Parts: sequence; structure tokens; C-alpha cells
Amino acid sequence: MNKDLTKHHAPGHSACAGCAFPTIARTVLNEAGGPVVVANATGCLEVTSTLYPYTAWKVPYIHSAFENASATISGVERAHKILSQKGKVKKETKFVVFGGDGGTYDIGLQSLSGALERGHDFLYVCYDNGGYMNTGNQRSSATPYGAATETTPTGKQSFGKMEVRKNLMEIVKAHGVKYLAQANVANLPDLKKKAKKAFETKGPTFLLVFSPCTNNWKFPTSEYVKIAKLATETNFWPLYEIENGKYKINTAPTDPKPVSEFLKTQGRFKHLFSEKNKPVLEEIQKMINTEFARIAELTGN
Amino acid sequence: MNKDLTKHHAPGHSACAGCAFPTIARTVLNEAGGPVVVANATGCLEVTSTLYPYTAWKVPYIHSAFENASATISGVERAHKILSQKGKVKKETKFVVFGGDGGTYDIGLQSLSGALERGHDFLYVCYDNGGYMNTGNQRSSATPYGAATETTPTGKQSFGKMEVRKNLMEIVKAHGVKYLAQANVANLPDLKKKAKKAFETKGPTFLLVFSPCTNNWKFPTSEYVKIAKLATETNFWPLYEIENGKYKINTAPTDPKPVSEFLKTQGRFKHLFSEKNKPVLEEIQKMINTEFARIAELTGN
Amino acid sequence: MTKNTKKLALTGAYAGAEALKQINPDVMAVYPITPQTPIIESYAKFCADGEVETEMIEVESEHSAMSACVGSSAAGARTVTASSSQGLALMNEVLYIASGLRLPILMLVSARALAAPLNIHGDHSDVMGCRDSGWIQIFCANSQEVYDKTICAMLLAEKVKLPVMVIMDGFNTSHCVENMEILDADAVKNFVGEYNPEQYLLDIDNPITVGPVALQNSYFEFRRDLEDAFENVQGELEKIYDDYEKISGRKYGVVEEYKLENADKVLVVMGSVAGTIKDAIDELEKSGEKVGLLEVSMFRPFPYETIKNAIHHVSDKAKEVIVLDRNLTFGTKQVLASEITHAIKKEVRSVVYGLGGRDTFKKQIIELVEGKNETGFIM
Amino acid sequence: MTKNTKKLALTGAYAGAEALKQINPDVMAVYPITPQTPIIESYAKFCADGEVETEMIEVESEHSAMSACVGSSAAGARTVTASSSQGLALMNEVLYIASGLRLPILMLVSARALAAPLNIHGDHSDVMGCRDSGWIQIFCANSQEVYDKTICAMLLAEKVKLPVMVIMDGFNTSHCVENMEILDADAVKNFVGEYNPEQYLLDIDNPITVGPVALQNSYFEFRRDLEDAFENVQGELEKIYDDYEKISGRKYGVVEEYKLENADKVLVVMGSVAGTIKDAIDELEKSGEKVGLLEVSMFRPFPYETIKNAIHHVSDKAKEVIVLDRNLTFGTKQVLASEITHAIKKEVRSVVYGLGGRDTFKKQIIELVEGKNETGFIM
Amino acid sequence: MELGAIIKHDQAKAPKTGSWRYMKPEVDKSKCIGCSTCVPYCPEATIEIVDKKAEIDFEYCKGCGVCAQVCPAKAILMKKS
Amino acid sequence: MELGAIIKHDQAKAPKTGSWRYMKPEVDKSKCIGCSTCVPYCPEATIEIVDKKAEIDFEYCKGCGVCAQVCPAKAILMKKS
Amino acid sequence: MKNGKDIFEIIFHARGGQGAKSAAEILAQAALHEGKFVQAFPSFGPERSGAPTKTYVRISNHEIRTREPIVDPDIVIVLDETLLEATKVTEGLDKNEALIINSQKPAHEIGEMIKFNGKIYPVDANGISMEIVGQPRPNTVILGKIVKIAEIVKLESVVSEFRKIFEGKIGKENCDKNILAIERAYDTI
Amino acid sequence: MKNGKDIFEIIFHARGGQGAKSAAEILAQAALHEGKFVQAFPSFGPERSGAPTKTYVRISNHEIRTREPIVDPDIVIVLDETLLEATKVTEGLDKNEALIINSQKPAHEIGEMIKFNGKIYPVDANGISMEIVGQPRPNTVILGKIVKIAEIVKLESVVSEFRKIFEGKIGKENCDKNILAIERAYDTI
Ligand SMILES: Cc1ncc(C[n+]2csc(CCOP(=O)(O)OP(=O)(O)O)c2C)c(N)n1
Ligand SMILES: Cc1ncc(C[n+]2csc(CCOP(=O)(O)OP(=O)(O)O)c2C)c(N)n1
Ligand code: SF4
Ligand code: SF4
Ligand code: SF4
Ligand code: SF4
Ligand code: SF4
Ligand code: SF4
Ligand SMILES: [Mg+2]
Ligand SMILES: [Mg+2]
Repeated sequence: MNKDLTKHHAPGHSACAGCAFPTIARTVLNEAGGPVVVANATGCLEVTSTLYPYTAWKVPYIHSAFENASATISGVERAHKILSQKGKVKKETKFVVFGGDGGTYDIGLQSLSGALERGHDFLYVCYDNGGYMNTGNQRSSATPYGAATETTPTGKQSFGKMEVRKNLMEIVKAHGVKYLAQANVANLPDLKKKAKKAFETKGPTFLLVFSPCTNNWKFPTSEYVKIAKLATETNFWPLYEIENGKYKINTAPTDPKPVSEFLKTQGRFKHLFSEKNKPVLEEIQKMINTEFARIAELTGN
Repeated sequence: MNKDLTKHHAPGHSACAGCAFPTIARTVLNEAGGPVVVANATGCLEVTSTLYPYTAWKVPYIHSAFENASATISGVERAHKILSQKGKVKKETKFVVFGGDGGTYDIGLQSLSGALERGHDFLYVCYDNGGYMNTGNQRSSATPYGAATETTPTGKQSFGKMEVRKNLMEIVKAHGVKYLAQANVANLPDLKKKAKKAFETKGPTFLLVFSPCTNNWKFPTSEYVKIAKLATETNFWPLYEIENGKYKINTAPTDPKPVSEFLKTQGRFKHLFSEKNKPVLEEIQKMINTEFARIAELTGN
Repeated sequence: MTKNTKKLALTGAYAGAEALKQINPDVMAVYPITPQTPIIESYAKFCADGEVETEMIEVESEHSAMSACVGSSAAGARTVTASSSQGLALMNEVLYIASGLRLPILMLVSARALAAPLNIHGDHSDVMGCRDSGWIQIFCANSQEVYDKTICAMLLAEKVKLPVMVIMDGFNTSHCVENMEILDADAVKNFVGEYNPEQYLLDIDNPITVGPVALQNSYFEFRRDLEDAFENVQGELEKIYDDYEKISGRKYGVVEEYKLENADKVLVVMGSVAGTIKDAIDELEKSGEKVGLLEVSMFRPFPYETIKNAIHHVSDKAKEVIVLDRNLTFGTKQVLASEITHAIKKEVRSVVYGLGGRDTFKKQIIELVEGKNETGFIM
Repeated sequence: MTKNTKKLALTGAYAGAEALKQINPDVMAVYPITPQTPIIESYAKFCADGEVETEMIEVESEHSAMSACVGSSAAGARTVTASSSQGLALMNEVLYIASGLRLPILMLVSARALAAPLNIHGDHSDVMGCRDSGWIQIFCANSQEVYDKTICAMLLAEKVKLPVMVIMDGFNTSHCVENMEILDADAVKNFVGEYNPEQYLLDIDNPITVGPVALQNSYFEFRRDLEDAFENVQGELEKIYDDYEKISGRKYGVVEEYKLENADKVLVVMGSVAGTIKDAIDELEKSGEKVGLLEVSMFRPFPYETIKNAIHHVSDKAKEVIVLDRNLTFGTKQVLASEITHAIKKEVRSVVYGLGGRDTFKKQIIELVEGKNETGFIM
Repeated sequence: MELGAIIKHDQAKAPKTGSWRYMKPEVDKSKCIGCSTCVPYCPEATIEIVDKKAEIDFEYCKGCGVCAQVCPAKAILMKKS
Repeated sequence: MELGAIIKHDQAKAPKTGSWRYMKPEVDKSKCIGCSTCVPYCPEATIEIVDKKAEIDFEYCKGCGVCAQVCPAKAILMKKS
Repeated sequence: MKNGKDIFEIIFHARGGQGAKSAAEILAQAALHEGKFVQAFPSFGPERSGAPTKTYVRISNHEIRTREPIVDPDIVIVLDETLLEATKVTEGLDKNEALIINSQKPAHEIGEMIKFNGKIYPVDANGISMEIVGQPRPNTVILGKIVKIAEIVKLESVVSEFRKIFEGKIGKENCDKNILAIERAYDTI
Repeated sequence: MKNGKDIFEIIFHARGGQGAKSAAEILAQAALHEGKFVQAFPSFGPERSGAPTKTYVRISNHEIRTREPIVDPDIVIVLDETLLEATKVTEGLDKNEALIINSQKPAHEIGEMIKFNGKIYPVDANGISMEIVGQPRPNTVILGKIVKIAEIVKLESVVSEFRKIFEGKIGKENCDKNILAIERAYDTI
């Protein structure tokens, strides 16, 4: 096993062959540059890494429930603060939460919002695989428009999920968070830079990281990097950051591919390529153009 | 009693003498222009209007818990949709939630976020009195910076609340809500216009209404209108709306008064006028200038 | 009996979904959790295909799922949901509200262990954790029962104006394909009828206030009303079961008995382990041990009298009444054992089994009955 | 005994806050709810004035309050909180997690009724609703007990590695000013000592994983461990009470007795109504009725043996054991009545009183004992 | 008791919050210009314009003094009741 | 059992996820240019560069094929194991 | 205690926000200070500014165990005479027991109004506090009168408790003024 | 049923995602169709693509009541020969009982490898399905072999169940191909 890569999260975990999030978790933690404590919401990452009697985590780690990772880290962080003041703990320590999109956009949003408002010094990393994967692929509010999931199946009266994704970046930004960024597992140098910046910023910070799911997006186990790349190449998943309220697009395709290039790689979008669903496909392309234009405009360029 | 004003919410309620929210509730409901169902989060409005065996509500009304008013109205609204489809209910109906700031910014935020995301057709009205008043004035994330509450008391090591207010307008806006506005009980024509617009907009809409609390802000029972006016005259509480993402300031003082004019009317800010807390006072003025400038810039003017 | 019944092999979860489909409720508000997911996934598919006329609200947490159910039911819609484990615990507060408001919400529960540590498998911790929330609780042993009791429970809820949980063992029942029979859709439709509440929010011309504040002068009275409502449940359920027999040919009671008449020992259980126990009883019979089984199906309200009558001839002379709880309470008696003690006014042997999905084997039951396991646990 | 005790008149809420101040915990995570607010408000003032070294986390819901406590306690900090009613119900899920993780969190509860309908007043519905969540539960009858038991409970929690609720009756105790005595700050400081857990998250060099997934192969064992931990609680608590007597002069037990020795009848209760009952007992004595009182202080784990021993001489011959529950469960036996039945293996007379803040008068107790109220309710 | 504590509005059951009143608003009809300013701000909705003059329903008026405060004509005086 | 189910990392207790493997990645050392592209993307962190060549730890490699997919030199071939 | 009574029971009638709770508490603390057993609690409800409220105080030479609300008071205090209309303040008061009321009206007039023929002690607590403190503080001022009538605690105990609780909060000067007002109420007939 | 057995117990070994569950279900439905009693359930766990899994099937002439996992199977199916290394697939199998395995290897070689001297029936389910369907669908293909060996249900029942479940999902043409593959597996020796 690779020593450098397994200082925090080691193999022996039971994530699906070809899952993206192990890469995200260890890449982020590697940038902590010192002691770090992890809190984790219930979800694929948690379940696959802590199956008794084995834990994949080599750093202090806590899982409490699905919806309360931010509140949990709040307790840890304040404990650290006061125990440091009292001289009972000595080391400066970073605090990270990993939550899936379900545990962040949906059931854990309030807990996150509260922690942001209180201003705890921690980094929240949402690995976004667009659905409740641990429970077998139900919709979350991060599920893309048009995607088929088990609770937004296609059918005679349905083309998959009919609501647009919640804009979590904007919601987090609205909390006055000093540094937040959207990243992609396919672009590790960018992810590293962002993680580092986040760790270096005092107070709450936030990363939203694209994390393909081979099992439920329905693509071969070998493809997560390729598909994740396509997400950014089609502007489905722009890479940008917001620092002290200022937007910056980190890298963008000069000539973005049509979003269908991305969609067609995955079983969850298969139905969109029927004649009937052509308008949906067009709608999606439009949404993506609009959202990218919106971000671009905000960069002031 | 005044017939026109008591079509929805009648006297006999037990709000403190001189409380602002009855005015808000009935003014908003009067703009529904037809059948309307109210859901209400636990809080002063709820507790004072439904003391068994008397209910002040002349329209269908439901209170379930503190944190779930938006989820509750989601159920009501969808019930209406399907029962209409099935021909079991006939009348077009509007749906309104009233929640205090605690029930909206804090414990009810997730429920609100979910309902916004799902796109229910309802109006959420947050009457913001900057704290948990029903339980005797504890801090909420809407409590202004520097305000003394029972859980952010002044003391040897404290000048009151040390965190800035959560920016709920921005958070709601981030959900892609088509119409949202900040209003003030002191400006009823403006509130009416906004309520009307909100009711006329399909899908979720949102109003954040300034609602002074005589009891806990500590001012005489006769002063709510004057104090609320001052809030807008000092730019402490700008009146603006966001329609399809576009910001508009409705009325703004040409020559805003210093915020201290507003603060000094209330016991909760009394301590800020000590020598020691001068910097806090200055800080507050700065924050207000910044926030107003931010909004003004967004109007594109 | 209705014709056109269909023999199928379904899991408990699908059987429950099928029953819901035939009930065709107005609103279903849900949040996914293992092992409840196949119920809501099947239902989502019914919706997507237009096979039902139901608004499905996919909310952002179980707290909101039950809250939306409260809103929907109060609004006048026939309302159902499904949950499990952490989800049931998260909606705890709202469970009490649903019953306090007397809302006839139907919930399928795929019963599962509670964290910490996290465990996704079957046991009864979750439903035992909310046994005092004012909900009727009905246990099922297999897919057939899930289907049948779901249909009957909808009717019961609306009749007695109380919310009902229909409980299947997570995985053991929810995920086990087995033989069962479903009724003709029309038969079920007729059986459950239309839901027409007397008072509801959407009756705009008769505005009501739901969920007021009731202080020292009235809260006590409302609680007593709720307790009174529970008094009628058994009678109403038995009537519904009688009527259901007429269309299904299957007869249920608030308890089920197996070889109780001549038994020297009695085993008392709830849920899916009953099947394995029956096999064990048959085997024990061969070796001369006369053991009977009492399955408690309706757990809330608890049918003390019925149980006393069912086993007093045994318990009076019996060497042992052995009560199996699939739940472990701390620092107190086990739940079912405690109830049975009250019913028969005698001590019982209390045994805990199956926590967190631990399998229970026939062999273990036999050992237990034969006195070879005195630990109080089947592990 | 320590010197420098101070005689004060404090409400239960302030008494609890005072005890917390002297404990000086590292972290307190809270969310306000009536009638718990004076506890946290006083503590906030202590913080604002620098009288304590405590990080107070004012979270956005009770679910988060308990979650932050879990984080803080797992991190290695001495951790406390306070709640009530809807708040307790909302944090239900996390209560189980705290005990499952064996975290010594101390929670003051100002016990209150549960909605619907909404009621802010005292009864035990909230704490009874979570009696099986793996928390130790200790009831207090007055301000003095709140103060004393809060201090002892902190020690107990850390000793047995279980979370503890110290419960006062909402309003009746929490908001009632009455005489009590507080110890010298140093005496308390010495008594509770330093908290030095063996394993904790912030021990960076010895990383641990808290809250893993335990499936069929291990979950059952962890649950049994938890049950085993409960076995030691009574012994440890009694030791702590003994030690506490040495510094306070006040002696507590897991139950308290009043005129039990020669009693013909026994009343069994928990909480603040004990005072009124003592007055009633004295009055009854004058008219020749010998009535005794058993107050159950430690409710979880339930001290069956102690109770049996305390009243068996009475219950064997007694005309009646009357058990008063300030809580109403539906479709089942009342909670305390059920426990007492198990303890003495005899039927008891079960009476429900005081729901939603309904006052209980001496006169009513006397009527009850004299057989003039057979309804099963004091209303 | 009402099923599930569901209640209906019935003004007859309303507590007469006039009993809360500590100070009493008195409209000086000679000063009142009937401008209605006070009307919508009264928390109890107790003011009506009758014959172009403000008239107060003392059954519910809590005596807060808001009306007096907002009246541009200073037509309302708060008196110890 | 561990108190409160608290556990510590112990690689010896790790399931050998190599048993999941259905296809096996084979590094063609002659083609591998040691560019490390595959290394960070391997979900199991099983690839190390040894002597400028990719080397796979088959104890944990699940055979997903990500390495082969990302390799710019097409130096990894997935074979039925 | 007065009349050799073993326990003395007081009800305060006031409006939410008028500070009956702190008056009751000062009284209780003063009694405690004198070695008495005390009990003080509000009649619990969602209290709002303006709404009528009750507060109970018991003072005794022996341990107080009961939690009953007081139904048979020895003294009733009315902090706001406007309450007389809405509330039956004399409930449980017999004619040997006393009603102390913040009012400028003479006793007989009040007695007629509320049809009570027991002892009535009006005290112009508002007037006194306006005059001396410059603000209406009837709740504390009236304590002076209670001490005088009830004879359950000494004036100096009340004064010293007042100082203990308020000096930090309102400053010495203001505190002194309040105390002066209490004393004045004690002295007025 | 074969050998006059009253109940027939099968364990499927597969990897998460290989479709053992649907194979088991088709078998169960086919048996149901023939009037049998059936039971099918997974060995529950957080299933991930690639992880070894077990699925149990019981088929009987009488009502099946037990919920025990199968410990003494009559037949074991291995959908992926790479599982042989990690899993003791022959646990509970005696030498009169059969192991059916998706493999190109001859039976004796497999027998040696896993040290099992009972009956082993290899079938190249991957090969067959690649050839006929154009995709690896060993899970359904192997059903043919099971039918042949176990004699618990008829081939036509399996085929008709397959059609019922899949024709709507994958289209008639594809469905026909799959069925052809099942039949081929049935026919191969
Ligand atoms: C209160 C509660 N509700 C539901 C669940 C079931 N559950 C566990 S993980 C999960 C989905 C996780 O989704 P996400 O956060 O996106 O993470 P992923 O599994 O996709 O990595 C669900 C629904 C739970 N554990 N707790
Ligand atoms: C789960 C839960 N936690 C706490 C409470 C107690 N509580 C009731 S209302 C309230 C504060 C309400 O504040 P806000 O929403 O701002 O409304 P306001 O009373 O200020 O009008 C609190 C803390 C509750 N009812 N339920
Ligand atoms: S289900 Fe998806 S997200 Fe979960 S472990 Fe498998 S590939 Fe990863
Ligand atoms: S406490 Fe404040 S918000 Fe509540 S009723 Fe009184 S004035 Fe209104
Ligand atoms: S005093 Fe207040 S309640 Fe009375 S009329 Fe004027 S505004 Fe209305
Ligand atoms: S505001 Fe004054 S002038 Fe205008 S209507 Fe009212 S009382 Fe009359
Ligand atoms: S096949 Fe997958 S697990 Fe194996 S080395 Fe390659 S990337 Fe890693
Ligand atoms: S990516 Fe290919 S060439 Fe680069 S190190 Fe890996 S195997 Fe070698
Ligand atoms: Mg996800
Ligand atoms: Mg508020």
C-alpha cells in the first residue's frame, strides 16, 4: 500500500471497487499539515470505513449520526479550545467534517448552518455523489435534474428527478463563510490547493467536491476519473472558489463540450436520450449555460 | 373591534400589550384575496393566539411543533393539490406559514430549505423580533450583534451577542425563490404590496418582517411603530425585495440617521452606550453601512 | 370471499407497498432509510407510472416526513408513510403530536436496531423506543401479514382516529421473498372505502384550529381522551379482522396461537421469529415436549385479557412461560416480558434474542426450551 | 463535613446552575426551552462574568445540543447540558448515541409535558419517553436535591461511563424558591475532581475511531456491555452518596422513605409531589391512618431489590400500595406502577396525577388514601 | 373535550383583554381628524372610524398606547384607568 | 468488547479486499513511464512507484481498473484473475 | 411571627412585567436571612406584559414541604389597582386577614368597590416611588408596607436583601433611593 | 422434487452487483408458479459492488416457516470463480450435494483447488452470455444449469418468469437472447 497516501485513511475499507471518495478524503486530509480530527456523517464513506472491528481511519475520527456532523464537530472544536486554555491538550489541531450530499444539502443542512453561524474553526467537505448512495440511490436535493434514482424513477409519467439541484454553494456563501470552493476529484492539484487554503483560513470553510458513484450512476468501475473530468469539461461542474465574497473560476474549458457528453456516460441519464426526453436534455443544457454564466458574471470578468 | 382587520386574526389573544406581530399577521393575510390556510411555528404568535379554549384564528390554522412549520405546510399544500385533483376540495387556496426568527433562522431552517427546494406553493412569513421571545429572550441567530439577551448577557467578559446576524434573505434567495422581500411593520403599505406580490407568485415566496418586541427589547408598550420606523431610517432594516434574482430597494432614507438613534430606544442595547463599548457601537455602524452598500450595489444602481 | 386473488412471492417490503398501492392513499411523505427503502422505492415507481393517485412528498428528513404527514392528515387527506430506526427516533417528537392531534396516519415500519454503534439490521429497538407515543402498534410475522394488516390498519386508524404502525422485522421480513396472496384491487378499494373526515383544515368554510396550547386546565383531559380512545382499539380491530376474513379467507386476531392447548410450556414472541419457533415446537413435540407459541400481534394497546385467556390454562400449571424480546432495555425488565408478567400475574422467563440482526436458529430455541441455555440471551 | 456552607433560597433551576458552576464543566451545549431556561440563563451569566471556565455552545436545536455534547464528551471534555419536553423528544435519537458511546454527559432536565396539545408545564412525559435510551435517570424532589444530586451525578457519570439525567419537576421545582444550602466551592471542586478519560479524540497521538458500524457479529455484544454497565450503577451511586454525606451532612439513597416502618399503606412517587404527600401523611396519621411514603429517586436503573426490601414488610400485609405516575401511557400499564408491581410481585393501585401542570392538593391525596377517589386519576 | 383538541374560533370564548389595561386611551373627538393612522397599528384591532372619528373597543384594548403614539393629531391621551 | 465500541486502527484487522478482485491490473513495466498518474486515483491507495515503475499491492487492490483507465502510457492491462 | 402563626401565606396579584416575582423573592430572601423557611413561586403560565399574574410566598418557622398553590392566604398584595376589576383578589381572605394595595384611594372606598369587609391597607406605592426614585417601582416600594403589616420579617432584612440583589445592577445611588422609598412605604399609615 | 426431498436449499455466492438476487428471485418465482412454497433472501449486509455476498433460496412442497440462514445447502451456486479463493463455498455441502460454478475450468481441477470431493458442475456462463447476449449475464444464464441439476423447477417456468420480469425492461429481442442463453446453459454438459 502507498505510504504517503494512507497516513489518514487506509485500504481495507469496503467502498465499491472504483469509488471516488477515498481519493477525496485522503487528498484533503493530506493538506491539513498537522493534527486533524475528522467527524463524519452517516453515508457511504462512513459505513465503508468503520466496519467493526476494522477502522480505516488513522486519525481521530467520530461518527455520531446522519444529520449532526457539524454539531458534533462544534462540540469537538470547543472542547479543544477550552482544554487548550486549561492546558490539558497541547497540540494545535484542525477539524474536518466529511458529509455526503444527503448529509449536507438535506438532513444535515441545519446543523451545518448553525455551525457556520457560530463561526467554529473547521472545514466542511461535502463529497457530492448526487444522491443517497449508502441506502441504494434515492434522490437528494443534490441529485441532478433529470437523473433517475430509485425514488425518482423514470416511468410513464416521469423523466426522473423534476426539481433542480439546490445551490449549496450559494447557501453556504450566504453565511458569510470566508473561503469556499467547488472542486472535483478528477482535478487533484486544484483540490489540494483548495483544501490547503481552507485549512489556512480561520473560521468555517467549505468544499463541495464532485464524487462519481460507479454503483448508482451506473458506469464501469474504471471510469470515475474520466466521468468526473467530463463534468468539468462540460461545465456541469465548474471549478470555482469564493474568497471573502469574491468569485474566481479556477479552470474552465475554453470550448465546453455539450453536457450530453457527460450524461451519456451514466446509466442514470440513459432515458434522457430517448426522443420523448429531448426537451429535457435541452433544458439541462440551458440550465448549465445559465449557471455557468451566472458564476462567470460574478467573477467580474 | 375593527371588522376589516379581524377577518383572520381577532382580539382576545394574549400577545403583550403593544406587541407588533398581530399587525403583521393580519396585514399579510388580508392580501391573500381568498381562502388561506395558516401554519404556525411554536413561538409568541402561536402561544398567544391559541390558548385553549379560545383561538384568535378565523381561518384554518395548524400548529404542529417549533421546527416543522414548513414541512407541515408541505403536507397541507400537497393534500390540497391531490384532493383538488380528485375533486374532493373545490376552492383555490393560499398557504402561509408564520414563524418567528428562532423558528426560521435556527431550528426551522432545514424544514424551510426542504420546502423551498421542493417548490411548494406557499408564502413563508418570518416575523423577526431578533430572539426567542416566547421563552423569555434568548439569543437566536437573528439577534443583532451587541444585543443583550438572557443567554448573551452583558458581563465582565461580554458585551452581549458576539456573532453577527445570519443573513436569512441571502440564504433564502440562494434557493432560487422567485420573490422574497424584507419588510417592516412600520410601513404597512409596503408590507401589503409585498404580501400581495408574494401571494400572486407561483411557488414558494418569502417575507422577512421586522417586528419589535416591547417586552424583551425593553421599550415602552407604546413605541413599536416609532422604533420600527427608526430601524429603517437608520438602515438597520432596509426595505428591499428580490424578484427573479433582481434586487430592488423600495424606500431608503436619503440621509440615514446614525444607528445609535435606533439602538438607544431599547434596553437591550443600553450597555453599548458605555465608554467601554464605544468600539462595539462603531463596529455596528460600520456593519450597517457595509450591508446597505452591498444591497445597494446589487440593485445595480 | 373475493375472487381474483393472486398468488405471488413477495418480500415484506413489496407486500406492504402492494397493499399501499391498493389503498391508494392521497399523500405519502417519506425519507429513505435501510431497510425501509424498498417500500418507498416501489411506491415511487407506482407514482412514476401513474398506477396510483398519490402525492409523494420526498422530504429532507424523517422529522419533516412525519410533519408533512401531520399537515396532510390534518388537511383531510388519507396519509401514509414508512420508516425505521434512526428515522423513527428522529421523528420522535412528531409521533406524539400526530397521536395528540388524533390523526389517522398509517406508517409501515421496517424495524431495525438503534445506534450507537450503527447497525442496519433487524430488531425491535426502534419501535420499542416509541411504544408510548400514542400510536397503535401491530406486528407482522411475514409478507402475507404485512399485506393484510396494512389494509386493515388503514381502516382501523380512520375508525378510531389514531395513528397506526404496522411493523415488519427489518430484513428478516422486509427483504425475504416468500409466498403470499394479494386480493383483487377492487376488493381492497371497497374494503377501505373513501376517507371522509368530519373536520379538516381544507374545509375552508368551517375553519378549525389544529394544535392549540392547552394548559393546566385542559391538558390532562385531552390526555385522558387519548387513553379512552385506546380502549376501543381492540374491539374495532377485531371487527375489521372479521370483515377482512370475509374478503380474504384469512383470519387474524390481536394474538396468534400455535399448539397452545396442550402445551406445558409457552413461548411468547413478536415478529418474524415465530416461523422458526414453530419448526422448533414441532421438533420438540416429536421428542415429547409439549410447547406452545403465543404471538403478540397487537402490541399497543396491549391485549392483557386476551393473552391471559389464551395462556392461563397453560401458565397456571406451566413449568415456564418464556418471553422473547428482540430489544434490550437497560436497568429494567424487558418490555414484552414485563407486559406478559402483568397479563398473567406470574413471573416469566425473560430472554433477549436477535439484536442487531443476530440470526436465531431452531437449534437455539430447542436448547432454550430444554433448559440448556440459562443466560437470558440467545446470541 | 466541609465548613463554609451557605444557606440560600433558590429555585431548583438556580440550584442546578449553582451546582454546575461549582462543577465548572469544560463544555455546556444548550438550546432554550421552558422551563429549563433559567438554568442556562444563569449559566450564561456566569460565563459572561468569567465566573466559570466553560465553553458554552448555544446551538440551533436540541438535536444539535446533544450532538455537540457527544462531540465534546468524546473529545475528552467534561460536558453538561439541560433540556425539557419537546427538546428532549427532538434529541431522542442522539440520546441513544450518547449512551451507546458510553459518554458521561450530565443533563439537567426540567421535566414537562409533551405536545400535542402544547403545554409548558410540569409532568414526567418527557423523561418517561426516553427512559429506555440508556441514560441513568435520577429524580429530585426539591432545590436542595437538585443541587446535591447534580454534583453526585457528574461523578457517577464519569465513574460508570454512562450519561445521566438529573430530573426536577418543571415549574414545581425548577421555578420554586426554597431553602437550601450550598457547599463551599472548593469542597465541590475536590469532590468532583479532575476529569481524565482514558481514551478521547483529542489525544492526537492515540487516534481512536468513535461510533463505528457494528453488524450482526458484534452489535449484540455491545448492547450487553451497556446492560452490564447498568448493573454497577446503584453500587457506585451509593458509594458516591456516602462520600457526599461526609462533606455535606446530607445522606441520599436510591430511594427515600418516610414513615414507612409502621405503615399500613404505602404511597410510591417520584419528584416534587413528595412534599405535599408528607403533609398529607402527617395529617392522616392524626386521624389514625398509618401511611408511609416511598420516593423513588433513581429510576434508571430501577432498584427493584431496594424497593422490595423497603416495602415488603408493608406490602406483604399492606392493604394497598398506591403508585402515583405523573405520566400517562396509552394502552398499557402506567410506568412506575408497572415497575413497582415487578419489585414487590404484587398488584398495586395505579393512579395518574399532575399531567400538564395540574396542581395536586393535600386534600386530594387524603381522599385517595381514604378510598374516596377510585377513578385512578387525581385531576 | 374536542377531539384532538381541535377548536373553532368563537369570539364569546375570547378573554376580555380589556382587563389588562393599566392606562386607558381617550380619543379627543375634537382633535381627531379621522385620518385612520392609528387603526391598523393597534395590536388588538380595536379601533374603528365611526363618523370620521376613532372609536375604541374597550373590551379588548390593552392600553398599550400605540394609538396615542402614532396619532399625528395627538388626539389620543393615555389616562390612568 | 471495546468500551463504547471505540476502536483503533489496526491494519492487521483490515479485510483483505484483494478478494473482491474480479479483474486484475497488470503493470507492463516496459511501458510504464513512472509518471504517477495512476497513484493518487487508486481508490485503495495500493499503487506505489518503486524504481520508477508502478507497483500494486494486491492484498487490497479490488480490480476496479481505474489505474488502467487513467494511465497515459496504457501500461496497465486488466486481466481476468 | 404575627399571631404566633407557624406559617404565613401571601399572594401577590400583579401584571406581567410589574416585578411581583422580584418583590416576592426579596421577601423570601429576607425571611431566609432571619432563619425562616420560605417558599416562593409564580402561578405558572405563559406570562405576557400586562396579563394578570399571581405569585405565592410562604414563610414559616418549619420546613415547608407542600407544593400546593396558596388557596387560603394570610395576606394578599395587589400591585396594580386596575386588577381589582378583573380578578377576585380577596378569594380566600377572611375579614381578619389583610389586603395591601397599591392605590391612592382610601381603604373604605376600595372595600366598597370589591365588597370586602376585611382589613385593607392602601399605599400609594407609585406616588412614593415616582417621588423618591423618579420611576414607578411599586413592586419593591410596597415591600415596606408588607413588612409593616405582616410582621413576618424585619425591615432591615428586606433592605439588606434589596441592597444585595440590586446594588450591583442599578448602582448605589439608585439603590439608596429605592430603599428610601421602601422605608417611606413602611412608615406611611 | 429430486430425491423425494421435501425442502430444497440453495446458496448463491456472488459479488455485490452480479445479480445473484435477481437469479434467486427468478428461481423462486418459477417455483411459486409451479405451486411450490419458496423463500429467498440475501445474507444481509451493506452490500457494495465487488464484495462477496450470499443469497439463500428455499423451495418446498410445504409452507416454509423458518427464517434461519441456510447452513446445510443442497446446492451451492458460485457466480464468480474468483470467489473460491476468499470464501469457503462448500461449507455445509456433503459429497452427495452439488456445487455449480461459473467457470471454464474442468470439474476435477476445481475440486482439487478447493479440496471438495462432491459433485461439481462448471458452466461457462460468462462465455455463453457473451456469445449469445453480447454481455456478461452469468446470473441468469446459470439458472439453466441449476434447473438441470437440481430438478426443482421446470425450465419453462424459469423461462416464463424471466420473460415476465425482464421483457418490459430490456425489450423482447434482448429477452429472447437471454432466454436462449439460459437454455444453452441447461443443455451444456
Ligand atoms: C435519521 C436518519 N435517516 C436516514 C438514515 C439512512 N441513511 C443513512 S446514509 C443515507 C444516505 C446518505 O446519503 P449521502 O449523505 O449523500 O451520502 P452517500 O451515502 O451518498 O455517500 C441515509 C438515507 C439515517 N442513517 N439516519
Ligand atoms: C424542539 C423545541 N425546542 C424548544 C422549544 C421552546 N421554544 C418554544 S418557542 C421558542 C422560541 C421562539 O422564538 P421565535 O421563533 O423567534 O419566536 P418568538 O417567540 O420570538 O415570536 C422556543 C425556544 C420548543 N417548543 N420546541
Ligand atoms: S455506492 Fe457509490 S458512493 Fe457508495 S461506495 Fe459505492 S461507488 Fe462509492
Ligand atoms: S414577548 Fe415580545 S414578541 Fe412576544 S408577545 Fe410580548 S412583545 Fe410580542
Ligand atoms: S391603547 Fe393600544 S390596544 Fe388600546 S386602542 Fe390604543 S393601540 Fe389599541
Ligand atoms: S390617528 Fe389620531 S387623528 Fe387619526 S384617526 Fe386616529 S385618533 Fe383620529
Ligand atoms: S485496479 Fe483499482 S484498486 Fe487495483 S490498483 Fe488499479 S486502481 Fe487500484
Ligand atoms: S499511470 Fe501508467 S505510466 Fe504512469 S505510473 Fe501509473 S502505470 Fe506507470
Ligand atoms: Mg450522496
Ligand atoms: Mg423571535
